[in-house]
Amino acid sequence: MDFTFTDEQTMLFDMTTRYLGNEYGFEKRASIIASDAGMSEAVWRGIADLGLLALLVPEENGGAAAGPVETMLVMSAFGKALLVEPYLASAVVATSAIARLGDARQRETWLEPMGAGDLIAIVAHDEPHGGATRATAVGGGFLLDGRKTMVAHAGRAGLLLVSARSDDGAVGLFAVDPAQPGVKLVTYPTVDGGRAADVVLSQVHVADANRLGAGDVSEDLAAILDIGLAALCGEALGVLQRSLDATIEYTRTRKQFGQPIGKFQALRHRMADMLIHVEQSRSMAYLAAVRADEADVAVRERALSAAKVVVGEACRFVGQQAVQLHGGMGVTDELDVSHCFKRLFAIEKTFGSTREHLSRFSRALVA
Amino acid sequence: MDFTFTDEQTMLFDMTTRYLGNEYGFEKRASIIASDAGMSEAVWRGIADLGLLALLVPEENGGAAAGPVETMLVMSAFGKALLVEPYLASAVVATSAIARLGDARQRETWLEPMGAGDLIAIVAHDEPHGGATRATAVGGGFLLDGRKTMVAHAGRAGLLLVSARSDDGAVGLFAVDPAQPGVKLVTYPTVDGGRAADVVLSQVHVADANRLGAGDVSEDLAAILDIGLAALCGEALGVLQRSLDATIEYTRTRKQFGQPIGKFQALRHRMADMLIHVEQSRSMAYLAAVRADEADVAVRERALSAAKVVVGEACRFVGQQAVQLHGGMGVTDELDVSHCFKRLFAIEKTFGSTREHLSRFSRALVA
Amino acid sequence: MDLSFTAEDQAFREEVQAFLRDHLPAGVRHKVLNGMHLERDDYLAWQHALHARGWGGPSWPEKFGGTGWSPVQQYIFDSTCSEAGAPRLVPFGLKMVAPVIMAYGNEAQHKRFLPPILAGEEWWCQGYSEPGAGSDLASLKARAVRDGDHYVVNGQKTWTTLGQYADWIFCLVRTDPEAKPQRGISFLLIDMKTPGVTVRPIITMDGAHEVNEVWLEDVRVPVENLIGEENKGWTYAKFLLGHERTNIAGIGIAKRELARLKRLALTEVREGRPLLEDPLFAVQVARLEIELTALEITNLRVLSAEAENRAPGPEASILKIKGSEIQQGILELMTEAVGLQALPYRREAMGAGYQGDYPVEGHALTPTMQYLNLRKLSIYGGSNEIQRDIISQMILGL
Amino acid sequence: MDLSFTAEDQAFREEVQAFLRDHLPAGVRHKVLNGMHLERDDYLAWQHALHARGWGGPSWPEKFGGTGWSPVQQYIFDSTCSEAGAPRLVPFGLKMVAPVIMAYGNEAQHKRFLPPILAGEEWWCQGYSEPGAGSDLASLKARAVRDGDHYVVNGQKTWTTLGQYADWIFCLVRTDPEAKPQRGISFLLIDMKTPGVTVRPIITMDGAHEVNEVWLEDVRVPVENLIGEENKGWTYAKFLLGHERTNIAGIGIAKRELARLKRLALTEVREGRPLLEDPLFAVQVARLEIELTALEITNLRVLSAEAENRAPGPEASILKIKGSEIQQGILELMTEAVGLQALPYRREAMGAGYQGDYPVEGHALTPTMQYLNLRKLSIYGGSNEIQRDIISQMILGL
Repeated sequence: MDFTFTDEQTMLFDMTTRYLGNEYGFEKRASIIASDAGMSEAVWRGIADLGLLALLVPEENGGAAAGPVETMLVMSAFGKALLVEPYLASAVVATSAIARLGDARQRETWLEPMGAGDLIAIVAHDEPHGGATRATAVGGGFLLDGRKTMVAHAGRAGLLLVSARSDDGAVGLFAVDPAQPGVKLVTYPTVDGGRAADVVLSQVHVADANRLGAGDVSEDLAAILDIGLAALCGEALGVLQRSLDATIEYTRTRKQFGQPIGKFQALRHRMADMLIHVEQSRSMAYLAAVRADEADVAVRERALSAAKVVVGEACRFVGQQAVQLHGGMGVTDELDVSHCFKRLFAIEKTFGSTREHLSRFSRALVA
Repeated sequence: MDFTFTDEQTMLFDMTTRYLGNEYGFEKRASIIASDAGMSEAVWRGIADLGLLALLVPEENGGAAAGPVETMLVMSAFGKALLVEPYLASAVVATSAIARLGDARQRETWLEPMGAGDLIAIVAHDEPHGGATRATAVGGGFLLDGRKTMVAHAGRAGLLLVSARSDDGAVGLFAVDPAQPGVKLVTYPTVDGGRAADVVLSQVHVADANRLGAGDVSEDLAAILDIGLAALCGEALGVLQRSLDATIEYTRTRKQFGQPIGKFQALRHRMADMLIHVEQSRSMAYLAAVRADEADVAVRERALSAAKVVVGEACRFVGQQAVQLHGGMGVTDELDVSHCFKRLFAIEKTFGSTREHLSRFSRALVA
Repeated sequence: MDLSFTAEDQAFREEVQAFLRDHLPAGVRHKVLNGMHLERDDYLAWQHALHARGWGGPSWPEKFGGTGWSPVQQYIFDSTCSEAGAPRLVPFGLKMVAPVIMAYGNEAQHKRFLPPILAGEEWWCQGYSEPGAGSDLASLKARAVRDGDHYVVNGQKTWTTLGQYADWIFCLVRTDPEAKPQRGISFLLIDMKTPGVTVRPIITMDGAHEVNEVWLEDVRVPVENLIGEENKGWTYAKFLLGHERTNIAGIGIAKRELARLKRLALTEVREGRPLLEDPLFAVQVARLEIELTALEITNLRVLSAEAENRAPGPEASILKIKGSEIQQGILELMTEAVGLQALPYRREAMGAGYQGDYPVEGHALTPTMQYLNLRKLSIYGGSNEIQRDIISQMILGL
Repeated sequence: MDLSFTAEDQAFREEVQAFLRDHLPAGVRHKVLNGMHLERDDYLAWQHALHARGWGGPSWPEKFGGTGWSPVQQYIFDSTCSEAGAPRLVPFGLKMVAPVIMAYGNEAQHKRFLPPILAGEEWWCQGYSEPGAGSDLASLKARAVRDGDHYVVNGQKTWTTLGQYADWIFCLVRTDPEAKPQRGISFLLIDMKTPGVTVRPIITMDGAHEVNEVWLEDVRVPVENLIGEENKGWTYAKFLLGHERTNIAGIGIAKRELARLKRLALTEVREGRPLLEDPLFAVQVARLEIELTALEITNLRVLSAEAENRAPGPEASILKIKGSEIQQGILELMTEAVGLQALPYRREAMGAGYQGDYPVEGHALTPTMQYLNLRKLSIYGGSNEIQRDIISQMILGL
């Protein structure tokens, strides 16, 4: 049992934090999210130069072959900075997908430029309720039809990895160039300052060589998404901590009735409860990182659902109370607390909501 | 819309409260619950003399033919005094059962002595999980077999009204003399200072004349138990108010760190939340009383389930917080707060728990 | 005791419903029922319709052109309108400054100011809060110095709701800086067109422009626009805050939004079943509906006490706390009902005539923005923490 | 980072499990696993078994006959024992007064007092709280006046857990009434057989006799029973309170009770299905299990910090708050699982050999009494309100 981080891990975290401290202040971020692109190419290049985009890339493809613990640390730093660039989507989820399912040629073709910052790849998996993306086998490949939703920064991606179900019921993962015929993107900002799109696919042709893996890859996809979920818990930690820090700072300085409002016992106890949520979330983010690549699926799913429930409840409580204790200032766009609130709101709904994971965990009690 | 009580109703409440103030102090109650009988014959006679036992008895049987609102008022006074005598079981539930299902002879035979305080009758309905009481038709009557549980003060009852299912699936209600052959009582105290028994029935013969109603009386029984539930909500109100009053009084006088603990903001806010629970419960006790004899079953059940949920949550929150704010003294047998806590605990579980009513209400959302 | 409305009240309710059917503009109703953004003209259209019917002042006495309705009738009117999808009545003129003008203004002020409020011809806003004076209002700093027939006002007001539409602002200003905090405050009516008045938007986290800062720089206000006596403004301010509390529970709004939540949860499908059949989701809806049922009765109890001239008192704090929690809870659950569709941010979908290429129906796009917007409910009008202080001090005597 | 135990720790855990299989008395184990009442001899039997194995002082350094285990080993030992159904180690001697005697007592005191604690030969109880001094301990009033070679003690202590079994009591007494509240307090060891010591039961709401009042009337205590220096007792008291916090989260106990809850919810049937399949019940069990998982890791993090000699500090308050809430929640849910059978009150079913005519198995009768008893968890050892004060002041710096 060991809760310490290696020197390399600590350096990684410090380096990331230092970079963001210099390059990702509140004003800078505000200008990024207000821009047309909704992300900064300079920042993307900057984190590529730090080696962060290649963190999960295998060594033979020029990467660091690091794991979920390193990812958690980096993500917590990104969370604290409220980074909107698609690190989670490209450098964690898509990178893991290609590393796990891609053949040698696919890995070489995509992972090297991804790690270098020259290619952004995004897994397009979620569908609007009732939507179902189909893959129909044709000579030498497949035709994809359907609709995907909330595909992060799809408008900037050079590669989409689209999940689709074949006639035989097997789920496959298909590499699609967003510029190819039959692909239409409906782009939009997201509530937390990000960008995403619905991806509409009409008779989109994918050659056999651009299919990742063989047969049904549902279980692989679930494992890949769980790596994303563990990373998301790490990010949540950073946002939660920033929300609490901002609230403590605000209530220390804001005065009402002749004293700082942080002196009022009811507010102090509320902040104590916020801290408890943050610390319990920290414990579960650690657990999620350690179990993210666990081979026993039932053990992995149990741990990750439990983590998402604790983190999700914290997102809700800490987010709402941070705004509440900031009073009127809390609901404005001007302070970072409302931006934290919106990111926590989105995290709670991503990779399955608290209710959905609680339900999965509950059902497993009698399994 | 009118939330005022008639002069008669107000007098009824004041009279009951005054009587209990004189006759049912904390010490007196302590000696009653410590006695073998677990109830006071003098008090039973006293509330009979006030006319309270005949409140729900029809006029032709010498009663006041009053309704759920009067019952709620009297029960709230009993709740405030933590009365342990079987008023709810005999004067509300059994009286309503006989008045609704009994024929003229049965009503005359039983209701008059019940109203006068000379007969205690108790409905024996609940069964241990998995238990099922059966009624087998024999010449001129029925044979009952089975087991009933938590039958209040069965050891003192002169008449048991036992629900049982016939071979044809119909539920009947049968009058049984506890002293008759085949009836065995396993008596015990209850956690809230009351007395109850399991009633074990082996080939207990009931003549046709002692069956109440004809055919299946399930719906009547449900209606009768709902009258009991509405009365229980009234009782809860009294116990809740006493718990809050005791807590305010205690925190006003108990000093720590040089000031009354009631001055601490976190405790003040807790008591504000207790008050909100009490007031929301009061509203729902009113609703329960008004809907207790509603003809539309769906409307009645919705309202009563909603009332039990609000009251049940209040029982839990107010009970637990009252003890908590009393500190160490709260967990002793010495102050009334722990006795309130135990009665609130029992109320939460009686006539269906919060979870059960919440579940019924939830399912009806899509019905 | 009787929880049902009298036959008269019931007839009144039906009269209101009939009026709503005929006179609530369909476009406005559509916006309200779908959680969309209301413009100035939406509010005014409704006020004009009410005024034409003689219902412009539902809470006003007849002598000022109001309806003279009892508290119960006002409640029926408010909740029936809200349930049917009418916009709220903009309170700053009708429910805030008007009662102060009626109670403490002179006859000239009655004549000048009340009729345009009733007719929806002049829009008012509130100048109470300042950056350093929120819950602790008595610490306000805006100064008014007498100069002949005028006061010269300097200061900054904030959280001025819909101030961008306003013709007039009522302000608390300090006229005697030497006096104790609660003395030395006066109540002034200021024309927003006066030179030196500047309105600057505050953008809230839902991206809306609903509140403002109002800067007052050497603003000259005629002394006839002083309400009552100089330095007695605190009395009028407290009177106003008492009036602000009517309909504070928002029962009608909550019923409307709860019905919308249920519609949503019946159309949203998860694993082949309506979401409302998911026991964990249904129980959350049930809890809110049950709490709302209880609060409605609590609200009627308070009204009933008011009708008998027993003061409603700090019970209003209960209505504020539970009412805001229930409304916030309903919107939060709506965002949960729509799942990932809660995350796209399409502010344009909040307006009329949205025909975007994003095919999800309007219903999935508005709950998140409303949820964000409604965080204010537990903060403004006396935060829920302040309300708990009031309860513990006034009711419990602690 | 690695959340699994090392191979060494794992081997140690298995060693403890093997010992438990062989040496935990079956009758004691049965009582613990079914929530029944433990007698003096039950506790002592277990302490004697541990002592015979050399494990009498799991938290003691080797030089005093303890095991010298690391915090992690102590945690493994405690939680493994609790999960297997061992009784808790009575803390008043082993974990409370012993560390104080070790740290501040003289050699004679070491020799006199420590060995009988280890061997389970002398039972200690605590004389801290007084009727007027609970959370605010420094306001205690018991007086000790020097009279030759003795102190003469007068006063009243309360909440003395299991004092009816005790041979000795350690007391905080005021030796300088003129000094400021926290000065002028001394730490005395008092033989319960001394004339003038009277123990009176306090019956708690579950009907149990677990706590007591201890009256001290002209009790003569030899000066050699003073720990450390006169008037420095507050220092020792605070040291003790720091030690009391070890294993404060009760993870092992909570795991044992959670397993019992799940067994219960699988055997209890509602509408033909195990209660654990009822989604609304299952979700409550799931929440507790998830919270417990998180708390276990938080506890291990605190231990890990301790192992590196980083002070555990006020994080212990988090363990206290969540640990007590989880344990209370589990018992509350057990009472819900048994339905109406939670209401019969059969105290005799808490003891060994209950063969009553009430046919419901023991499991249905004990949860209610435990639930009532455990209300104390959020009150004693520094109430959860005090813990939140500590967190906000010490960690958050508010």
